[in-house]
Amino acid sequence: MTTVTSADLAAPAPVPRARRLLGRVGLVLAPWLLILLAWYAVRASGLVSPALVPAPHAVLAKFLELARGRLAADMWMSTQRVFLGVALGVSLAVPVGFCLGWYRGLRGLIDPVINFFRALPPIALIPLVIVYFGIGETAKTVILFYASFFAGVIVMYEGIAQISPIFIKVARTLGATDLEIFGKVIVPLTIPHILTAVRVALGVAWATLVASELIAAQQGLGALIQDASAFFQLDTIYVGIICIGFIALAMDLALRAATRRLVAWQDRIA
Amino acid sequence: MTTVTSADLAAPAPVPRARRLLGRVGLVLAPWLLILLAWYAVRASGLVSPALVPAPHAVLAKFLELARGRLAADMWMSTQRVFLGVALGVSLAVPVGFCLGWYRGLRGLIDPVINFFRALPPIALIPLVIVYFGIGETAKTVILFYASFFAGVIVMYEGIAQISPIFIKVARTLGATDLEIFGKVIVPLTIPHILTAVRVALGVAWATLVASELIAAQQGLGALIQDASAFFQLDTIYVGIICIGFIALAMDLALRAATRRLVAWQDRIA
Amino acid sequence: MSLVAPHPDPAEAATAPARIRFEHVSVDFPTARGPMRVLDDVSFDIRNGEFVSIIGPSGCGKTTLMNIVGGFVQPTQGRVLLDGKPVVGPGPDRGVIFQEYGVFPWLTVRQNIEFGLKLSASKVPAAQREETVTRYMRLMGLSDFASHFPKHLSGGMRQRLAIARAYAVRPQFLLMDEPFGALDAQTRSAMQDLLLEVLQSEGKTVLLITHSVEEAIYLSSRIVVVTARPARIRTIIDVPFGYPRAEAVHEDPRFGELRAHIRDLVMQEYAAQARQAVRMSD
Amino acid sequence: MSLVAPHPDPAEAATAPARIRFEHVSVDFPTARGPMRVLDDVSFDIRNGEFVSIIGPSGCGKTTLMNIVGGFVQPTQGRVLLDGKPVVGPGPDRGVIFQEYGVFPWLTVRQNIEFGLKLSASKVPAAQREETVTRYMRLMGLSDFASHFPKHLSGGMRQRLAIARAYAVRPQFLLMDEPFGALDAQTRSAMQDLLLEVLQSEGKTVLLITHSVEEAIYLSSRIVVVTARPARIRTIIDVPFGYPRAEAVHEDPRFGELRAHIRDLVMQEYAAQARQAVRMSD
Amino acid sequence: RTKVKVGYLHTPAVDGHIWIGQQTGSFAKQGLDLEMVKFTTGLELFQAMIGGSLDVLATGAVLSNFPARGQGKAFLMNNIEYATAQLWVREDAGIKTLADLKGKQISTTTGTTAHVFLDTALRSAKVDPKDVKLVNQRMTEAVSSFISGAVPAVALWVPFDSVIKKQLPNARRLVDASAFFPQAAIMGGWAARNDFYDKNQPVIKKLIAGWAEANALITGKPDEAAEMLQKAQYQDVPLPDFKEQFKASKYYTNAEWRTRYQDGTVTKWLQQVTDFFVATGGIQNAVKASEYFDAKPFLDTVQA
Ligand SMILES: Nc1ncnc2c1ncn2[C@@H]1O[C@H](COP(=O)(O)OP(=O)(O)OP(=O)(O)O)[C@@H](O)[C@H]1O
Ligand SMILES: Nc1ncnc2c1ncn2[C@@H]1O[C@H](COP(=O)(O)OP(=O)(O)OP(=O)(O)O)[C@@H](O)[C@H]1O
Ligand SMILES: [Mg+2]
Ligand SMILES: [Mg+2]
Repeated sequence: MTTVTSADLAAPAPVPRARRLLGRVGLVLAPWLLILLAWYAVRASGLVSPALVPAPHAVLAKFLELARGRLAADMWMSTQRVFLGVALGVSLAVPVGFCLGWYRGLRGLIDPVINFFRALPPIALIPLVIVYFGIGETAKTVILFYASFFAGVIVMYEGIAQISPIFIKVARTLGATDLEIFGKVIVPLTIPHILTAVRVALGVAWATLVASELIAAQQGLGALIQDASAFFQLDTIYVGIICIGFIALAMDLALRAATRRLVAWQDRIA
Repeated sequence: MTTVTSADLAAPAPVPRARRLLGRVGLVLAPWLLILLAWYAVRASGLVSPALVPAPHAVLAKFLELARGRLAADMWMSTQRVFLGVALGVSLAVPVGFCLGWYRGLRGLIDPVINFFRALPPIALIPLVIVYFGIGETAKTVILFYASFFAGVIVMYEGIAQISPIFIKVARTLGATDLEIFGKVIVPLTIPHILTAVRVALGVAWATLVASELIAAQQGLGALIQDASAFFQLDTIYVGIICIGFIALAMDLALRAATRRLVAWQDRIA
Repeated sequence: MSLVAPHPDPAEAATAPARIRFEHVSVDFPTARGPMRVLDDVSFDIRNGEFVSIIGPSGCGKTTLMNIVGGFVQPTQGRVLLDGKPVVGPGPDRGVIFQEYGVFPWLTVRQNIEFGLKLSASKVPAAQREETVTRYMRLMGLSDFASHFPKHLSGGMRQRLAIARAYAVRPQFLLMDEPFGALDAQTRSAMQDLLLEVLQSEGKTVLLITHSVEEAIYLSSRIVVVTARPARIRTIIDVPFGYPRAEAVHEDPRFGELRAHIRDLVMQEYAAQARQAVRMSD
Repeated sequence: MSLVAPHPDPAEAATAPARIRFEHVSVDFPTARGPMRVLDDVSFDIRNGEFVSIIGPSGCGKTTLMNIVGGFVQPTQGRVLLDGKPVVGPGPDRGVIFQEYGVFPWLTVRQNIEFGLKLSASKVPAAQREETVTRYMRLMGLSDFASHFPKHLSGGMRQRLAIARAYAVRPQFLLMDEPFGALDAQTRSAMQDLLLEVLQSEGKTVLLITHSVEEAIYLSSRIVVVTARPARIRTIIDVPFGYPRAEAVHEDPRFGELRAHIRDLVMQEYAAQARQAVRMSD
Repeated sequence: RTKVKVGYLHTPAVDGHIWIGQQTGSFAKQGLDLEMVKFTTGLELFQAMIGGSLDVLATGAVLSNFPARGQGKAFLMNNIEYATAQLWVREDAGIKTLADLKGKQISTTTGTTAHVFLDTALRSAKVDPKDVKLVNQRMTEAVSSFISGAVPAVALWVPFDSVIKKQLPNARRLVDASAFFPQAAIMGGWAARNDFYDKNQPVIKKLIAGWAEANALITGKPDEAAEMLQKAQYQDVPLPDFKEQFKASKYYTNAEWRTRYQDGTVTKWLQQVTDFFVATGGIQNAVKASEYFDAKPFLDTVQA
């Protein structure tokens, strides 16, 4: 049913389409402009040493400079690693979350182990990963996989646990096996949770990227940031951070656009 | 209604209470023993240099040694920081998640900004944090707060968005204001999501601990791990990691025990 | 007042001010195959203290009609006026009992009923709250379940809980969507009598959606029969019994006549809808 | 067969093998104030091809009774035998229509009906699937809504969807919990006739929970009247009409008598439950 | 008593003087109360100082980096990284000379003493640093990679060599920083926040005076100093190991430093490292060592 939330009711009187579009674009840009303004203000205020906060235009200049060089490759490598790590992590988190929610015995057995491991800092794990996986791509993917899996599994488990039993009951009376219940009831019903899990995992994976690229990365935004850190190149660090933010944002938007159809069945408030 | 899941139906024939308890304890311990065994096996196999993987008993010895010294203080400091960071982070994530789910206009405005910032690596933020918050406790808490908030807000937003509109409709017809809907409908209805958010945030915060204690931490498990890294003291690193894991596990268990009552109303499969 | 009278003329009825006025209301819902008309040019008035029932085949648009008055759905065309002002959203003046109950699963029975009374908009003084809740729990036969969560209630008990919650805040308007559908005949008739008592003592304007012709006749002052989807007004029938009303009207010969007449109308509508025969044989 | 006969003796009925047998079934639900008895020593048999209706006041324990046969609730005492074997869990032999429907919100109307047919346990050959789904959509008046999600259906349409889904897999047993409660009188009677046709052509054993005495008489071979909570068997009544059954039985004088008798019984039970008077005046 | 906030990295070469001074009370004697804050990397250390959280700091080779960006004044040298920076190769890697490193992977932590040393070493053998595959890792990871065989060579600083000696007895130390001394030297030392330095010359001098007393002990009685330090701050490291590590860096007496401050040797060495950072780290408009390093307070305080 069409829900009328307060936001709707407070909707402004109709305005021409073009002007509305313009208005919307303006609205989307507004917070970014505000941040940019604040950034300049901080520098201008003299509250912090300008040596510690590069000017936005300096960062932009550095961006343009890097864009002509390594940046594209860095972005590509990092995006690829994050994508792979999250894809693998969530693919495993879904069935594991299901098993945890479904098999009470297994839950008692595995749950503590998961809660133990998911808190371990990726940074602290790097030595172990090097020992077992070397310093190649595998090692970096393993770290991102680790972070994504544990971020995702808890969202999945909680999502699955909250499923209303009626649907399982119905499926049983229609003859569904455990596997069919998983594939045809739990999975579709937890699609929204899977999406949440992916979104959380994406965020966590990007945030873990720098740590993962502590393992001997020649390329990647994390490597870029670290190389720059070693030489105190603040403008490059900012370029790296901002690139991470925008790629993550783009991935998030793409994810939601691609999956909007998947949750069309849900009666939700937003 | 009482749900009978496959796990119930496959329940074993009744056995004496004492033996069952024993069996359960055994079951809970089993995976840990398995991990311990695997650990010894890795060492014994000779596949990796034993220099890179300390023996469990060596780690235990180091633990006992440290326990007589700095360890208690380290654990206490870290726990405190994580607790504070998560408490603040989630406290903010709940109302922000609500606003995102509730006010469509605000969502378009703020959502991209949140998705941008939540991907930024805490490690990369350290310079900024030092600049703005110095090197005291505040700085460390800010990093953990940052990580918790952004991990929590997305879970909250998705949870709130999935609320069935019927409850909001009912509340409106009973005369609830926006604020009352938030406090009396959204919050209780999202308690399960809040718990998920807290659990995710706890995991993320612990995982971010080492990064946060890169900022001039004299005490804390992250500091312990880093100090040990500087001298390649693998056994101490392991002690630190394992302590983090177990404290996180304990916090998780405590959280769930404390809040089990809060979700008693839910008809859920687990 | 004639026994079975299609509503004469909207203009004529408008002499008494309408509390709820439907003005050429149409609703289209978007579907994959383009917009689907659900309500089509519905116009009628409900005056103060009136009890109007809506009867029509399943899926015709009754709930949609009620949702417009409730402020949950906005008409595609036309408008609904509430005391002369267009409806802009839901409000505590209009108590709604939803077809799917909407009891709050996180609150106990007592807390569900108390919910509206504890809001800032509540007109029930705090001192009286406890008494109101206790009384409604008793009236609904829920006293033994005061601290149960809805998941531990039977279907009928949930429905009674939704009724109690709506009554407790004493709204001026009651919008009820098949409120007694999950109750056994006896509980249902007790609930009907209770509703009549509430009307008598609190003076409400009621819009009731029901599938029971008897219920409509027993309770209403007017009955609106709507057509199959898209719902149009087929006819509006005045019920020739006054208030207070007693069980005895069931025995009144006019009751039987009216019932037969309405059944016939509804049957025609149903048949129109079900041109595609509901027969297994073909 | 006597017109209104309490079931003679369980031992006597047992000559034909029971397909569903309740053996001293009791159920207690844990509550804050200790266990609450909901079913109390219920024993009766349902033989092959029988259509048994359960009637009793709201909240007495009917759904619980059905849930035991369905395999969703385990009795505290006693047991339920299905073809001689104790029920250990749900299964596709027993089709269930739940009081709260349980339509799958993530599937369209078509996919909901198709769900059971696509499972590995399905006895409907793939080739026939399409035809079955289309037929049930037509029979339920849902053809125009094939690709709608349940959130866009009216209450009655959701209920019809649940019915179609259960029928489509052709279970041996049908357990129906107020399956027609949200339907208008005409749709309801069409559904009743459809059910009779299904029984005729497929030969099922049915347990129906209903609040409508007419419906129980029109459809059943036996009617079990249960007491107020805790539900005990008040009496079991044989319905004196054979199958196939036609609308005409409504006019049979025995129909009226039976209805009056059952109403009386239920009324007594209701009164017992509602010692706490449902009156506002006090 | 004057409070001074001091940031430091926890290695004997960097914090040795401080702790000995604290223990013998040489700073207290000057009326200084040092508030010690430990850091793990030079980056955070400098940022904390620029941000105003620290007044002065003690660090390693990066002393020539940040001040060259106009942030902080160097005014005091602790030591020379003599044998503390080392290049190790695995025996199975077939690397016999520096020239063999061409095309090989070498792990190190960029921007640190080890990196500066590696750069010097490669250039000395006419190997362009661009011709090796530099693998940037934190030192723990670099050593782990080396031990596990993921990289054939590592440029490290003590005490990480002891791990390798213990675990890979066959690994070879190809060269250490002492080989390039005194043509090139990497120094560790102290820097102060610009405004602090300008406004608190007396405090700076007191710091130097306190430091000089500790330095006298270290150069005069190195064994005693090492034992003191080990007992107070490095219990984790066995005493013999610690002594060896301690001796790996070169400590000048106060008089020796004085000559080198005076004749510009210190400035030259700093400039060499700064040149490295300019080339590798892309510092624009780098400040010359002669500008960011001020020998005057030392020369004023420590008399011949
Ligand atoms: N949000 C929506 N989007 C699309 N179609 C809708 C929506 N809500 C309702 N409908 C359709 O509108 C029609 C009328 O629905 P409504 O719920 O008003 O029927 P109703 O008269 O209340 O039926 P019932 O007696 O079965 O409850 C139905 O065909 C339904 O599928
Ligand atoms: N899981 C449960 N825990 C506790 N009490 C329960 C539970 N399930 C049902 N009950 C209680 O058992 C009683 C019978 O419930 P049941 O759903 O069987 O009633 P019913 O006869 O189907 O009623 P209705 O006609 O209203 O659907 C009710 O009082 C209900 O509160
Ligand atoms: Mg409806
Ligand atoms: Mg029921």
